[in-house]
Amino acid sequence: MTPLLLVLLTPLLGALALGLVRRPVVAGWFNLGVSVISLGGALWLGAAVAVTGEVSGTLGAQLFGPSAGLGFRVDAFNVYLVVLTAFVGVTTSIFSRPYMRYVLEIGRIGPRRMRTYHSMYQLFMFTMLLALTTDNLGVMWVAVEGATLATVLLVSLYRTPEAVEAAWKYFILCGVGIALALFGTVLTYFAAQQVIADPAAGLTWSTLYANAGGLEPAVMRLAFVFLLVGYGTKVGLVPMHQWLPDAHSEGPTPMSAVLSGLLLNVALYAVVRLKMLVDGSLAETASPQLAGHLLMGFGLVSFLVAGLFLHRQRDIKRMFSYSSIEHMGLMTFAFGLGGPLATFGALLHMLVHSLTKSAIFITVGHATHIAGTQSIDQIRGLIRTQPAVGWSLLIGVAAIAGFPPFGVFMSEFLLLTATMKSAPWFTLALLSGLAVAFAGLFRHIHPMVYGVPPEGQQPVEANMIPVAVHLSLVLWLGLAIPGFLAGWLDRATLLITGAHLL
Amino acid sequence: MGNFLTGSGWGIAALQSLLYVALAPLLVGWLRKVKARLQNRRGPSLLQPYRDLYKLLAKEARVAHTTSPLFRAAPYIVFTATWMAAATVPLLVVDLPTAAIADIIVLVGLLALARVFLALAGMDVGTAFGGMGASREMLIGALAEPAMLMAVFTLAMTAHSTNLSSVIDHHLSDGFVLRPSYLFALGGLVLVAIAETGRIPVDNPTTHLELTMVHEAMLLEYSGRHLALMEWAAQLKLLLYGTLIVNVFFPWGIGQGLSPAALGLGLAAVVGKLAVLAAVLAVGETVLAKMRLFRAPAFLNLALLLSLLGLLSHVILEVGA
Amino acid sequence: MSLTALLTPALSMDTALHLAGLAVVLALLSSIVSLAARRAPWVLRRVATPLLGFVGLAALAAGVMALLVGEVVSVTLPLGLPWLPWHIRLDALSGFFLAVIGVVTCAVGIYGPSYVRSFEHGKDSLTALGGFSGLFLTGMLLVVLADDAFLFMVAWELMSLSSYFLVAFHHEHAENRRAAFLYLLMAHVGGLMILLAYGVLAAFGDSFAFVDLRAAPVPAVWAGVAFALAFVGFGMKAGLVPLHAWLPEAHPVAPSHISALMSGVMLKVAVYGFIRVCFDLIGQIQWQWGVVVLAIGCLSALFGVLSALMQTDLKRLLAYSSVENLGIIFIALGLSLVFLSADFTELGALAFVAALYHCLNHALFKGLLFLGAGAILHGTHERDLDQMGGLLRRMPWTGLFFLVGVLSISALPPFNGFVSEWLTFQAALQAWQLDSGVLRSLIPIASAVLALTGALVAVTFVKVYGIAFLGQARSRHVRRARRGPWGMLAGQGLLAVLCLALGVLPTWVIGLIDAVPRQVLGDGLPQAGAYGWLWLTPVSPQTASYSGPLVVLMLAGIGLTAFWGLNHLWAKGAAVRWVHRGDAWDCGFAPPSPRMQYTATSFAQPIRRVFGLLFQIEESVTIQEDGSTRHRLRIRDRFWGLLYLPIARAVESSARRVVRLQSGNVRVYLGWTLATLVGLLWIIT
Amino acid sequence: MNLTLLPLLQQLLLVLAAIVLFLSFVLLAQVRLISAIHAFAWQGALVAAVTAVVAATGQVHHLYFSAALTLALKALLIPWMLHRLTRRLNLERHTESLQSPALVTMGAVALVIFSYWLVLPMIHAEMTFTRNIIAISLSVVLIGLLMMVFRTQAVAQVLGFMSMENGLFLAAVSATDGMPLVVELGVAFDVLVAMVLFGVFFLQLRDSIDSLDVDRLNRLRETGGDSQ
Repeated sequence: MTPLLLVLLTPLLGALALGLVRRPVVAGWFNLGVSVISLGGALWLGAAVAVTGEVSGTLGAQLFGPSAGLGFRVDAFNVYLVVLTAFVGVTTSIFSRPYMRYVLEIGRIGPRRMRTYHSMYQLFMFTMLLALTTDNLGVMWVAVEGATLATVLLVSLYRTPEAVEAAWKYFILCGVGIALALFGTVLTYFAAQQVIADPAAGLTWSTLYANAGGLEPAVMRLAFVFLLVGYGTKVGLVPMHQWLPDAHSEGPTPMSAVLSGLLLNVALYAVVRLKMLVDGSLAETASPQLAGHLLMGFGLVSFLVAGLFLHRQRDIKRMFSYSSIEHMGLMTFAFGLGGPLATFGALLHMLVHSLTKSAIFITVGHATHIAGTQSIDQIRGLIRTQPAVGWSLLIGVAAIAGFPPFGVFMSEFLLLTATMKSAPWFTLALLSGLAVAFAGLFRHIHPMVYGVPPEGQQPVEANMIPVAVHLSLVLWLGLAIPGFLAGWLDRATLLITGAHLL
Repeated sequence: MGNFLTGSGWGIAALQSLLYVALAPLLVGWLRKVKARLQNRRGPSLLQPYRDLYKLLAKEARVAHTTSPLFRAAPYIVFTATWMAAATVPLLVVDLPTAAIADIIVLVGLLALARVFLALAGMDVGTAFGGMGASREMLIGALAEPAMLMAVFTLAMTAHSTNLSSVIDHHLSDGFVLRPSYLFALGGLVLVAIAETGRIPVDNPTTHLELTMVHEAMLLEYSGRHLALMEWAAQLKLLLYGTLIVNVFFPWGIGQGLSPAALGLGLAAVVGKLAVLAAVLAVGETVLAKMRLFRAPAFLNLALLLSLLGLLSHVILEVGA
Repeated sequence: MSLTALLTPALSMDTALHLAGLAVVLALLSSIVSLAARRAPWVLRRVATPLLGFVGLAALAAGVMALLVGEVVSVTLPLGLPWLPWHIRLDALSGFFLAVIGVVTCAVGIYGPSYVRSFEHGKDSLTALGGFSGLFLTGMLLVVLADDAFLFMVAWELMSLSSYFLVAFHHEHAENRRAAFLYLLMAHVGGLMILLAYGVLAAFGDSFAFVDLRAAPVPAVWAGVAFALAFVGFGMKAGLVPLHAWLPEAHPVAPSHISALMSGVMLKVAVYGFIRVCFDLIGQIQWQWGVVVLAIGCLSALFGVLSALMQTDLKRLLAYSSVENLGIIFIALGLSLVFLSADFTELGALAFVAALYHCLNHALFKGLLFLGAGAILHGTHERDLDQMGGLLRRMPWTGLFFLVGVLSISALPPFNGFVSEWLTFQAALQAWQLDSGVLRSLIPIASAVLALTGALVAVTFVKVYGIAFLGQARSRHVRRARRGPWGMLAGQGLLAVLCLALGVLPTWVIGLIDAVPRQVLGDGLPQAGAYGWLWLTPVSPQTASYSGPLVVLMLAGIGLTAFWGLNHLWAKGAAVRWVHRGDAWDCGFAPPSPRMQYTATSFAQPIRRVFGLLFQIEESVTIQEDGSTRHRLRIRDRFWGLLYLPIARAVESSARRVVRLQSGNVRVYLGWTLATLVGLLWIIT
Repeated sequence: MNLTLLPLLQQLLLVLAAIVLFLSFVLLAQVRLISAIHAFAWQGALVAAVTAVVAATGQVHHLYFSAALTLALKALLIPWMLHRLTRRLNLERHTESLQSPALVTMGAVALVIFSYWLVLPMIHAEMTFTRNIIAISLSVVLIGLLMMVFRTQAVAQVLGFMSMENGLFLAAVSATDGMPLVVELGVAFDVLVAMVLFGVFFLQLRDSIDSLDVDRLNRLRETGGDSQ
């Protein structure tokens, strides 16, 4: 339990403390320190899970009684996301320190809002980690809603009309989505009450999963639709995705990195956990694959539509947020497809996408800093002005577009293979989608990184270490998946699909 | 092939090659003579081409300032390549080693080599006419070469060999067979020969109007022995095509052994056949007028079509199944 | 890899594999060393680029050794997916292509150092040039060595990606960026197709290892699907029409020694992939495939050469000519497929060897020509033929080597291009053995196209050589062209000598290549050297024979005799001055000036009129106010309008439609949520 | 389901649920903002009453606590906050008319029928009571969403959102006897924070676009103007 407490309490306490730290410079370092400690906790937790296979327990059992406390369950599936979240949290806070200082210097925000920023940063980390580790569907809902609340102020941090608008849309759409998810949760609870004696355990995922076969299929079906639309909004599935590009493009760039890299993962994680329940419940009915099919449909539509969106972008951050939608669509599709291969691929894709996308957003932060604008038309000649930024952006985009030897290729290879085995005709759609998205990305990237920079464009002070670390990791994952990670993902695959891949 | 490679075979081959060089001007002389007669002129002597060559060889060669060494090397290459090509066509007897060195495809290749150098030499001077001649020559060559290959492929497929000796052997052993494919191939080959040797109606070897010239335009800057070699090569080419046509399509009379009698008969036969062919050509040239340049592609397309029809009628009508 | 194993002179597959490994390591090393070029620009010239030469040498040695030994060796590396480690395998086929890669790389390694020197003062990143060159080679070597689909794809895309960066090297020009974009896009799509082809095979096999793919019991229909996908994928990389659009854009804009590698070698890697997948992995060949390959090959050959003829940009012309040559290679491969499907293994092997031979030849002469173009670019900063002229006198050695390249590519005896074309014709002429009448009549048409192509190539390259090297300079900077450094000349010279050697000694080369069809098809060309090394008799001595050495001997003998006889013997007899320099004849008008010469455009005019239908030609003549006339000519690829633009427009218009989803009104967004919810609820009940 | 067979408390429950649904319609159609807030407050109070009744029928003690919580939050605190905000934003007299109220109301009716149709196959016959309550709460949720779609006023949208929450709460309480306490506390806390944030945003919105008309939030969009 100690590592778990470390993972959860560090950001929570950090958030409270950061709310009090007045000096922005100190706050930046403090933020980094907090993130590092949570990463330490996450690694510890990971090690513990690697040894025992699963860590579960109840927090606050003394307070509310054994069944009413906050149940936790950390297994192979979520622990790697916990580590990933904590890791990206650290690298992003490395980037965020100088970047936010620059934002402060140019006067876009004042010291007070800086405090909000740091505090909310850690609060956001806390909610995500909570959503990942909790075993209680209700708490998970609370945490995801909490993540929305924590970030909504960050989106409007700059207080420009666009930022406020984006935040409002984000708030309303995700609020509605999350409300629908709550309805789904209620329905699940309702179904659980028919089979589970202890009412307090009715939202405990482990218990539900153990009794999934007994859950009323009609209720679960209904519940899943609500949960899918609800959490799907948060994942950014088309046509509920509209908040996503707005929120990503108007918030501070470190926020975009964690939103794209982490929050979407968490929402997808929730969807997959719930799908596992629904699959158990529907196994005996006429349409056992219903949840999978819905996911496939949403995934494919998101994937294709987002790819087309890429072609008509004017704002660099919006563009990459569409790319996130595209990749979330791909993962959703893969989880929907089911089967060990697709699931393994999707899990891997979650990992590499997070790493790559947050690296890209960090680079984009520097790029917009150099050009002084987010407008694609005005970002030019990055390679000439600052080769490190230009090349990072180019290589990052090549990686996210699925070029080997980067890890995204590895996971896309697995996904395509799995698709070809179980649903060959979808491969065509996937392929054309990949090509369209690829063209969409590169047609914009090209003029930005190449060519002659405009007069007077100067290099900026940039810390490329996070980017380099992320991209090297992605490269490593593309060349070889280390044994422990493969074993880990395989155990997660076993959890989700009931079958080993290796 | 093994039976080709004998010592006497090499000797006869050398002799035959020399005979080509020796006879080439004569064929042109004969052609001019017949043509003159048809035009009610007496015409120059049969030996006039020899005299022309001698005169050119004895004159000094003038070379433009603007040329590169390639200009001076080209006549030798063109002459050699053409001669080499000619040497592979059986003139008197079959089964000579030269035929084994190079088959019909190589023959076409060698002629192409000569053409390329001719065109390059034309462009080397840097005048408008050289380039014009080269451009036109290459156009004609580009269209004639496939037609020629198709025509000889018809023969090669019938004989199951691209070796000219084997082809002729095959015909002789089959006796007289009326093949539709040969009719087309012969037509195609004749058209190609006319185009390639620069005869009317594609080109006019005696023209002196620069704008209508093809072959002559490339030679404008040549003089002395260089010009002699170029002219000689052109005459060789005419003889080559003539021999190819008469000996492949009408092989009768050609020697099949290396005995003096066979050689003599072969010589007599080929001279006779060539004389007739040249007479026919002269008649043709007398009644036809030179075409515009852009009619030439149509002419050559006809040749290609004929050759292709020959090949197709071979695989469809003659192989069976 | 132990050093002792390297030093052991014994010819063995293990040594070959070690050499190949050494080549890969050296290529990576060259890439890594280039990182230092940012601080010390000389690293690229003194270390990284010469290292490429050693990469080439190692690859060449490995390849030749593999061909000589003719066995198979494989290892597994602890990289890649947990259940699919990287499989490496060296057999005759990989060996052959290793040798192809090696020989051109070797020349590039010699040529490159002097060439990259000119970039040292430019703005473009030398690190990128050196680093990606090394990676590019690594990718190509690994593609050839890969023995599982995953490593193959990784290496393949590494090759594409790094060459893309090289294409984008001079990125300040918008058209270069566009070329790079188009290249990368098409490479990506092609890569996905290939991946799919492997996927289809793997669906019936146990894993993605080639061993399992080979053993997979694929039903005929799916084999056909896999073939089609592989053909499209590899054809895209090989630049087959109509998937060629990227090639003439991308190849010319890379630095010339890279263009040589891209055109000379990378396209061959695509051929390798096609052979590996279709001949080796799928295995059960159907005659329809042969016909398709033949048809596409013909189309590419003809269209490629005609497009090349229309160009005035030298490197672009060479790139189009690569399309044509790949067409010829695929014609031969198509023939091979047809024969194999009818169980004429020996004839299949003949056509196969012709294809391989042409691969090697094309690598040599296209490499040579691109290096020559690079030398011209280096000496004159000019790529436009219409500005050139008279370079033979300014750059005699480059001119000589280029001439060898021109003669080789035009398939003229006794150079190497002729041999492979001759072999292809020989294979085509065996069509009479086939049972199917349709095939019997199709193959002659293919050979007619091949013949026409060959003749048009000659036209094209007469144009190139005549315009660039002969005549008089058409611009001032060309008049002042500089002779290239020795390193550059040596690189070209090596390839030129090889072009001649491969034309003269085909028997030896075929003896080496023979191991490939024996391994892949199970039958070789036992007859090819039956009469000793002098005589090449691919089918049987009665059918056809060619003796390169004797042709050369006789050509040289007669030519030299004539020259010596006329210039010395004859000259002594007649007392005249034998060569007199003078002005060219001016026809009695103004003296000839360089502007009166035929240009590249005017040279091609007759052919343009004959084959005009294949192109979109816009030609106009306007009379200016001062009375002078201005001629405008624009030739465009018809396939742009037929294939590429419609796709681009479709994507654009659907994108325009799709963005309406993002209308900006939050109520509409909520409406979408509501509609989705209601719709889904409706669906599930 | 025979109404007469049900215990009195359950009959009461049905009546209360019906009024909650009615109030949703009122919210949907109400043109005056202040009145809408009042209607919302009443709805919250009714949900609290439902909770209390359920607690009484089922002897579920922690539900009394949630009833109190709901009453405090939904019926008092949030309406009060909204009230204060409207006054601060000078919106007391604000009225807003739907574009075609009849159509929207018909749509809401359709949603009610749809909800009922949806839950029909759901449950074994003996639980029809619960099923029907779920249908009602589902309708309240959907009508809340519908309201958000058709109201252009930010405050009205928030009302719609909160009314959705009411529907959720109704479902949670009546169908399942309430959620575990931790969850309920968490949900309540989230709703409260959301309301505070909404308040913040009203002010920010007014500062940035001088109005609370959400239709004027249309700077961020992809359409209009070519990207290239």
